[in-house]
Amino acid sequence: MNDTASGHKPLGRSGMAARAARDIPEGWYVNLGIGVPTLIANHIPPEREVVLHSENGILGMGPAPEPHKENPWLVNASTQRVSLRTGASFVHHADSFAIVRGGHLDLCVLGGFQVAENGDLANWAQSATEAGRQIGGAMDLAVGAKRVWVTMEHTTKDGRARILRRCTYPLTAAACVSRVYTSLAVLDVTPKGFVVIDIIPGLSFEELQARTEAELHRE
Amino acid sequence: MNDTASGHKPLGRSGMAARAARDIPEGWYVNLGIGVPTLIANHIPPEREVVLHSENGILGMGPAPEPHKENPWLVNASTQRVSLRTGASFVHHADSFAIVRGGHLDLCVLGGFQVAENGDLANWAQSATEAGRQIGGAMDLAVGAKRVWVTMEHTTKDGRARILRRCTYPLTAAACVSRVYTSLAVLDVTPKGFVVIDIIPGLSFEELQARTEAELHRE
Amino acid sequence: MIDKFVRSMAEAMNGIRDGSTVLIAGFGDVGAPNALLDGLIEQGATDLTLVVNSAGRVHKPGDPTTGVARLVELGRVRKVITSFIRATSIAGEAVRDGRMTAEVVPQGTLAERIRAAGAGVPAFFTPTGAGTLIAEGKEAREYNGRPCILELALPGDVALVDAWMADRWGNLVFRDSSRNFNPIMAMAGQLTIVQTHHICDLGQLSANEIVTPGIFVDRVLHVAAGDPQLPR
Amino acid sequence: MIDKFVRSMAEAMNGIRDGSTVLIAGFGDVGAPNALLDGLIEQGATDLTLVVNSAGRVHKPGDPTTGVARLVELGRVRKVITSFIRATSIAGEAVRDGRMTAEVVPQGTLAERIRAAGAGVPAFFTPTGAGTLIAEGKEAREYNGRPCILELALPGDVALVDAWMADRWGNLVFRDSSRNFNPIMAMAGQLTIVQTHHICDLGQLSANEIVTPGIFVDRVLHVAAGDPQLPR
Repeated sequence: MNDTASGHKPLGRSGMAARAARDIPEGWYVNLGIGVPTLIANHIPPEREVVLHSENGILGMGPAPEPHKENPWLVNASTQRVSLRTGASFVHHADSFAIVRGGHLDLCVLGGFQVAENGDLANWAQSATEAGRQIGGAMDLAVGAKRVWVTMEHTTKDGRARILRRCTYPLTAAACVSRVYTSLAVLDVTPKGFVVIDIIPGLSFEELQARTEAELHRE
Repeated sequence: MNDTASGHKPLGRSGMAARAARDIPEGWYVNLGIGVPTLIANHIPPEREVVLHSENGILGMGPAPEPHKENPWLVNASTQRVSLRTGASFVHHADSFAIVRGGHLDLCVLGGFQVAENGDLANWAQSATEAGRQIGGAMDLAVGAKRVWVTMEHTTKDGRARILRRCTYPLTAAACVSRVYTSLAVLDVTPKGFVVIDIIPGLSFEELQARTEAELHRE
Repeated sequence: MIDKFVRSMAEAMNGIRDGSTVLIAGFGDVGAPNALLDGLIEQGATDLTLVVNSAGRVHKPGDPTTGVARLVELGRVRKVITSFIRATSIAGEAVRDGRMTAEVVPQGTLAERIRAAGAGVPAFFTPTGAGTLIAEGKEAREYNGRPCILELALPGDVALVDAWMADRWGNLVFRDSSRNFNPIMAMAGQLTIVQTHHICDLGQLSANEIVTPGIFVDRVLHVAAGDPQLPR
Repeated sequence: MIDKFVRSMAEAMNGIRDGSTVLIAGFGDVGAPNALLDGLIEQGATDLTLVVNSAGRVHKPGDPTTGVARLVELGRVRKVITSFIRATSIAGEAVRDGRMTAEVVPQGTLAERIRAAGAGVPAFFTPTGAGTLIAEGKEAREYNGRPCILELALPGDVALVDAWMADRWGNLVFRDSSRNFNPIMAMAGQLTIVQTHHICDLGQLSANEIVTPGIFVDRVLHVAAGDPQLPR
């Protein structure tokens, strides 16, 4: 993961998750999407009461269960076995999405393919004609939560930008993202575009801009 | 209540309720409206399992409680204290009306001011400009239940017809009634209009027609 | 630590503004947040729109006026949205005399509009009310051969809720038929305030039995409200 | 005496017709009516439209094909309505090869459309999907400054449901996160068929704990289905 040219070390999946977890305060109701967002749960200290929501009707999800305490009837939105926090509750799927769509979540964190400077998000398909379509609950979450954060690699594996002036992939939702946690930086989506609020050590603003299609602004 | 001119005895409130109760088979889910319909419950034998629904979120209502078994937290749609049958359940108000509006009730029985030969029902106001408006759940029930029966006096106290070609009062719902139990007869609403399926003893078809504005048909 | 319990009625009512739309749960006296209504009367917010299943019971002369009727009597209510209002009630008289307006809504449409607000559905079609006075001014459309009308979500700035038991996360259960409008109004309130008859430790309510999850609840006040009363 | 228990799979499946729309509950394997799906495969109805949260898991060569994938493999499925279908799944391949069509729907819209069918709401507006491929061909309208699209109710001729415990009235409770689509699909099925892990006497489920009242249930089959499996 070392970017030897500039001497900085991009955050890995766990590093991005940990960085995002720092910014989630006690008392928030939060949905963590599939992938890196799911890892965020591991970085929220147990004593900080953050109530995790899962699309399949759980409020108050806990961490992965200890091996001898697995409950096959209790899975998260990725169908991984999970545990419950004290205070948890179950609802059915329509009520679960009433929570999402009714604006009751303080935050959802989603994975992303692309984010545009107007907050547009693309995270479910790379073209309009893909045979598989894996929308899941992303469109509902992107539209419904009070805040939408995205965690993703700052660029694609072959170095193309994901932080864009306009998304080129099919949208998940328009103008929904408020913040992006990438492997290189934390960016706020503002009326003037992307504002850089954090860069990993060893990387300059200019070096970050060079890896970004959209124009970046200083805080 | 004796109609001395023709020697017949109109059914009273309890008589109408008993007559309607006869026609409700085991296994039906039924909502009984305020007034005479509520009395129907007293005429369904306890061993016949009819599941009574109440708008405020009860399925499986039982009869009025014995005096020492009253539960102040358990009332019917008229806010009278009731009991529960074994097997009863509670739902919230939106789910209760999902039951009504989603077509899940086999039957609702409503009181009526007027019923027209096309099945139109008027049962909530006598003019469009009344100060009070007491709709309650009647419009939902009239539209949503699989069958709508009406129990009412055959004529008004001053002898005006209630079984009409067209309703003159504001409608509760259009073309919703399938059967009417009056103090004098049982009428089915059919594509050709009202069909008489039962008359109280001592009253002829012609005498019934004389008390009815709409044209009556023999079975 | 999440703690939604408030220690006083003043704290429960804090910040309710003039002009608010207030959702008031209950069916008759069962599940009605009467203590919170007393608190709202005391708190002073005015120019209110009240959403309540029944806005006007008959008022017997000599009985103290309480709840919705009292707010109406005090001139604090601009409008009621309700399924039931009697001409002879205090609310009915206020409407007749032009001191207040009333929007009368079929009870199922009322419940569905409230639930829609909580669920993020801004508008929906329903056959209820089509072809009646209720349809006046509303968009009409046929589905499956049945005439339908368009109804709008009905959110509240404030929801007043009565629970049987609550924990510090605001998880709620209701007793018997007191459930009625409480869960859906809790969903639809921007600020949902709960009076609860009993409190319990977190975890005492099982995950499967909780009816209203705390996510819908902002404040919980423990009150000794007693049993619901029958109408006189 | 009301008795919704059926004694055989044949009785449970009786009358399901070719061309039916079948709602299939479950999220992954949790709350999935797998025994009833086996029964449907055996029963033979074809030209089906399946409504199921996830239509296509990856299929490992050598594993037996079951459930939705098996129905697809047998050519019995005309269309799936789903929130999730993988290109590399048996269902995904059937779509690619033109043997089946797929309508892919946001998961919350899917749930809300099913609930709407059960609640008698023929259509509703939602902001989910506005401005995306999902909005193509749909009526659009703004509410509160947000673009919305019109979505239609999604009823089933048949709903296949998995319950934890049931009584002879068809009252149901669910275990933990197996609740998911089961209660709303029970509401939306014209013929709702339940497999239950346990049965109990009427009255053993308390009125306050019942999640799905029997009014939404037509048939209940007691099966020894075992615990849900993790995906391989």
